[in-house]
Amino acid sequence: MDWLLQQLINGLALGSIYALIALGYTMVYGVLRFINFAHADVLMLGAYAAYFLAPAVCTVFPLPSLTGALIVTLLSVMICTGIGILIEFLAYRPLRQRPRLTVLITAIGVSLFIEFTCQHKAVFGADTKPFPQLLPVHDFNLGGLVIGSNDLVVVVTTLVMLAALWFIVQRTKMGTAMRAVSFNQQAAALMGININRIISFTFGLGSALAAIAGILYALKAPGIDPLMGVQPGLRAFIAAVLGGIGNLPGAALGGLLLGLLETFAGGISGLSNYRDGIAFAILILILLFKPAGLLGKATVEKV
Amino acid sequence: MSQPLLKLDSATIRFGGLTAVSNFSLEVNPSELIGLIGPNGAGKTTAFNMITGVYQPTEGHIHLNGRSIAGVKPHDLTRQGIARTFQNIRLFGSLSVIDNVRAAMQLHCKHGVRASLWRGSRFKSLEKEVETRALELLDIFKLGSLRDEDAKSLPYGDQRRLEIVRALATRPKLLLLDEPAAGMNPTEKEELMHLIRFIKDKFQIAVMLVEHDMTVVMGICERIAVLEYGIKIAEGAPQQIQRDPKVIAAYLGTETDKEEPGDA
Amino acid sequence: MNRRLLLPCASAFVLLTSFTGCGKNGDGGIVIGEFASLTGKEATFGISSHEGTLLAIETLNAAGGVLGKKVELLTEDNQSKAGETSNVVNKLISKDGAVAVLGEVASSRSLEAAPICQQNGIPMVSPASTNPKVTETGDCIFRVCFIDPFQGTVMANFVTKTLKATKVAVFTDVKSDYSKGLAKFFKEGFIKNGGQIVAELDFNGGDKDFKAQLTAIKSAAPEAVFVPGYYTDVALIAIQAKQLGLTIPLCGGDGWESQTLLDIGKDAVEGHYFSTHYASDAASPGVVAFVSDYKKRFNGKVPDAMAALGYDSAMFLADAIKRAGSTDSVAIRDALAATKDFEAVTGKIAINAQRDAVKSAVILQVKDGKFKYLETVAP
Amino acid sequence: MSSSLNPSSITGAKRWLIAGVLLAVVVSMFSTQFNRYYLGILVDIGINIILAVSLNLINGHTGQFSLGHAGFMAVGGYTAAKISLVISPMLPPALQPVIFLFALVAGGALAALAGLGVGVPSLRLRGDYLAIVTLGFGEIIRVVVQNMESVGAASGLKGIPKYTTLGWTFGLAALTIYFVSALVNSTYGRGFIAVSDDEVAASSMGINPVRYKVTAFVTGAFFAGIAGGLYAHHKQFLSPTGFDFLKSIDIVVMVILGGMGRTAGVVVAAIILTLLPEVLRQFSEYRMIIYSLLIIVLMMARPQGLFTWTRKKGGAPA
Repeated sequence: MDWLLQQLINGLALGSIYALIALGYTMVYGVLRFINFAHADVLMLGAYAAYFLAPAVCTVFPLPSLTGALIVTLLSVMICTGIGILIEFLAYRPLRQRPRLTVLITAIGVSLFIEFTCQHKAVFGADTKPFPQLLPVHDFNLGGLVIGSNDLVVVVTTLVMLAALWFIVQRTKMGTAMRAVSFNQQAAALMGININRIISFTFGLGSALAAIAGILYALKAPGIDPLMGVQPGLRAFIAAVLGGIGNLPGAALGGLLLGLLETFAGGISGLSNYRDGIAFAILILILLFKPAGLLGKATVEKV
Repeated sequence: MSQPLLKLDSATIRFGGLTAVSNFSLEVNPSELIGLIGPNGAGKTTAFNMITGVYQPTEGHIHLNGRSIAGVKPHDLTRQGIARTFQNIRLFGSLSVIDNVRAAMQLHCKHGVRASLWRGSRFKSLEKEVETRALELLDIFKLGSLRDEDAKSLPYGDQRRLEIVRALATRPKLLLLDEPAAGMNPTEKEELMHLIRFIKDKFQIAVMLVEHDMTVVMGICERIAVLEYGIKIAEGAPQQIQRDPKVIAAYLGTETDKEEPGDA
Repeated sequence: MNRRLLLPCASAFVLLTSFTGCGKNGDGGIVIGEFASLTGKEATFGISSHEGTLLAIETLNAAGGVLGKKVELLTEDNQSKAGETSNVVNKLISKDGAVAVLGEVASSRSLEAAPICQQNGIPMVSPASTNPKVTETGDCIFRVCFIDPFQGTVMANFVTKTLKATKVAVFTDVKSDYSKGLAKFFKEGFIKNGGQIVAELDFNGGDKDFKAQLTAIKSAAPEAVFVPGYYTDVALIAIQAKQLGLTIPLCGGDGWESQTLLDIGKDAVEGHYFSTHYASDAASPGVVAFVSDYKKRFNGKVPDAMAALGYDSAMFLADAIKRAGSTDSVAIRDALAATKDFEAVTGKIAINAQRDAVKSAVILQVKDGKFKYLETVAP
Repeated sequence: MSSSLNPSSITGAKRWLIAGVLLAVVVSMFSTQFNRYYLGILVDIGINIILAVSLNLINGHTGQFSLGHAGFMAVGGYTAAKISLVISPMLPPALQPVIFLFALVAGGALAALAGLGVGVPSLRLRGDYLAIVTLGFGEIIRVVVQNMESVGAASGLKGIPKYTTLGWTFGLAALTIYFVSALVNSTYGRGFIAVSDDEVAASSMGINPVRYKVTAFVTGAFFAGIAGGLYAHHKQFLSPTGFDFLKSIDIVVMVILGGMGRTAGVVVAAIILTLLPEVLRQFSEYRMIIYSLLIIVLMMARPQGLFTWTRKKGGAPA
């Protein structure tokens, strides 16, 4: 029984990370209808930004501490927001009117470019770097069950981010504009909405989410390398599709579901070696029955 | 009386809570020219989509030649003799004019994968035959000289006609035309009316037509059905329809000459 | 110009320019080829071993070269990608005229190179591929490291005798042939010693979350866990094991050895054990000289096992060339096969009939943030 | 090559096929004279041509989006390798070509079966969803292979006999090009392009999109399987990591660079993209950076592909 509960905790912690990353994927998709493959790499850049900032911040606010961690995170978020806006401006904006496939391939190209550039020894190098401890850790021991403080931070952050995003999208003027752009770009432009500004904002927001996810991910597994984003990125992407891409609660649901399933599969001897394939198998199964994902709306093509 | 070619029996379709077409009954006889009219959003195109198998009716039945078409896929219905054009032209953009027609002719091709790969003399003669027939059709519609143009580069009126040629290439018994006169000027409309009558006589097929332009509908249709909010409110000869108070109230009286693009 | 013509012309030009490059064989040096994963997923290992090799070649040339000639090292990167190695090795042999080939750490890529070297009759020395299959390809393939059956048995004996454990869990990286091989031989040895494997779980190299498997391992209540993985994964495994309250010793193989294990794992890796090729804190003069030279050459970096093996592979090859007295491939091959008591940084090497190095292993423990030498196990 | 869509190219297509096969046979007779490095690259080119042309049928002509071509290649490669590893010791060496042919075809057949498995979900999905599902299939295949001890699992399958020659490779490449262009350049085959242009319109014209899509996936997978078999008997060693997502991307880039649906362009792209890494070898640390930049720049400057020209107008009726 303990075993099962512990796995439940592990799964929720892992799933929350996936959910957090999936939120970024799904939001950009919701507005722009394309998969931003580079999201996973912005996540990596977020972690590296924190890695390089931490020693500097440490001189003023000793780490690990909550204030220090918040400042490091804030700075990384700012850097990544800039990077995200820059990526959109340089790589995606010129392709705004092109077929989605072109943009998808470009996104893959951007992702590979960031990965290989960062692996170059003049940039970060391919080796794994130890990620500094930003937050004080404490493991809560509840009669055989262990809950790490990092995991709690992840779960809480994901919930807060989900709520904040939902608020931005549904309750603010910016969010209304985002939804308008998502619905029909041309019509939105005719209504006086500055499309470029909205899209830049969306990318900035998505990249900010990626930076936060990157730092949390690095806290959970404190060894960072230029390819660290690939695997969680792919999983989070699956989670986003699973939940119905473009749908915020769907991304969170998909992430949690995937985290739980992977954890339970991973804990079973003989099944743990198929862990990489399980996520995809589930995705394919679900898409066969619900082609628009769990919470996605099926669209009927107009004839 | 002979069996009707197409028979709709209380066909109903709902999307979520919205009933797009309700209890629609209609018979189309072979070699008949029938019009389907109604205000915007009345469910005309939806009715077309039910007849061509794109949508499945939620209730009711549709019979083609006395056989139910429930669950039959669009491409199989084409095989059974229904062909159509689209309100928003849907040509094969990356194919040339003649290839658009040839693509539609593959339905009745006697040579398939194996012949295509072997490319023997039989394949060549059959390909030749397909090409000749496609050209014949194109020539009827004065498109023969444009055979190698990209379909998407044609002027609007030519694209509409090419869509009709493509539909005819499937050798239909019933041809559904979705707003063929949309965007045409009066001269072109006049030509179109001749053309539709000519098609009906030459190919001996039934034509069903959704159209907003009353001149066209009243001018060529032998019988007209009127839909409003998905319900058939009248059916009869053009003169009858013009006099029908319900139709006048719903449609003719107020909107006779208005162009209405973007009907769904 | 006609666009249809432009194309074939352009491609023909590309073909020509790329195919007419000639071999760099002219200046009379001894050409030794090296293939390594300098970029890509396993670049860390490849770079270490490459730096060791580079140091060896520079040392040799500073001392006047081999047989009075300079040694020219041609290094090609295979990007840690399957399918790339064969092109690279073909190039080194056929285009550049290498008399022998050095490489590489990962067994799967050494296995890809081996048939090519064998067919060309060019001797190949792998620095650190421990999978037994590598040298089975043919009589031209050698290695300077011990093989997994030996290392697995060494750890099995250590766990049984020194740790006095009877119930052990095994946690394998299924993505890595190295890890799977080592796990297999450890299990065989441990069961032969009368031990019991209470749990067998797998991870994929590069995973960041191991809690699912570690929770399962914890519930099986073993006395030690054998984790034959690479240091990046092992450090995270140790951290998460500690979080879950799994306080038993973790044991592993040579893939653990890197400063990064200590940097990432910090106090979580304290007290764990692993077997490896050499101890950088050993007092033997060869090791001391190597460590200080390496530090001098590479900005104070402490050489890990891969660097030491990379160094050894080049020195071992140079020794054979000297003994052969010529750069003829057959002569070099025969000299390599006849190697006995070669004093390498990683210990005394003798080549056996399978062309594997027979040498001792050392067991290290992480203590006070350092690798501490524990014992040497002779073959 | 026969990418122009008029029947007069039919005889041309066959001539190309015969010329290709003959050239391959002749060249292969002299292949021992060649430098092995160049020989190896030539074989790589041939294999990549097969992969790109077969993917072009799925992604280009039929307008699907598959990111799992490496998976089909893996199925074919492993099957063929296992067959020749098991059978070749039992039969005299004279039968080697027969064994090889059988192994290749069997590999292709099994890959085609996998293609059927991917083709079926493709009926309900499109665009990004289809891309991610095919990517998933590729990954699942890789994970399954990685856990199959009978094919060497993670440590790879070694000792595969070296059967692949220039003759085999280019003979089969010529056959693939012929097969795909002959299939598409016919009244039957225009259905592929029709489905790609407008599925709804195609089905209203009596073209069964399901059948065309599945045919494209099965055929494409079959040839990818053949390419996998050639690859296995060329490299003589297979490991699951060689068939990952990046390999699929490589093939997709060839198709896009060449121009979706343009066989000749895709062939040229396959040649250039195989040579490019070799040319850039001395800049190996910048190679992948250049490669990824190339993708981005290409998509901005020429998304229709580098090697596309407008279709010949007014082609002579046969």
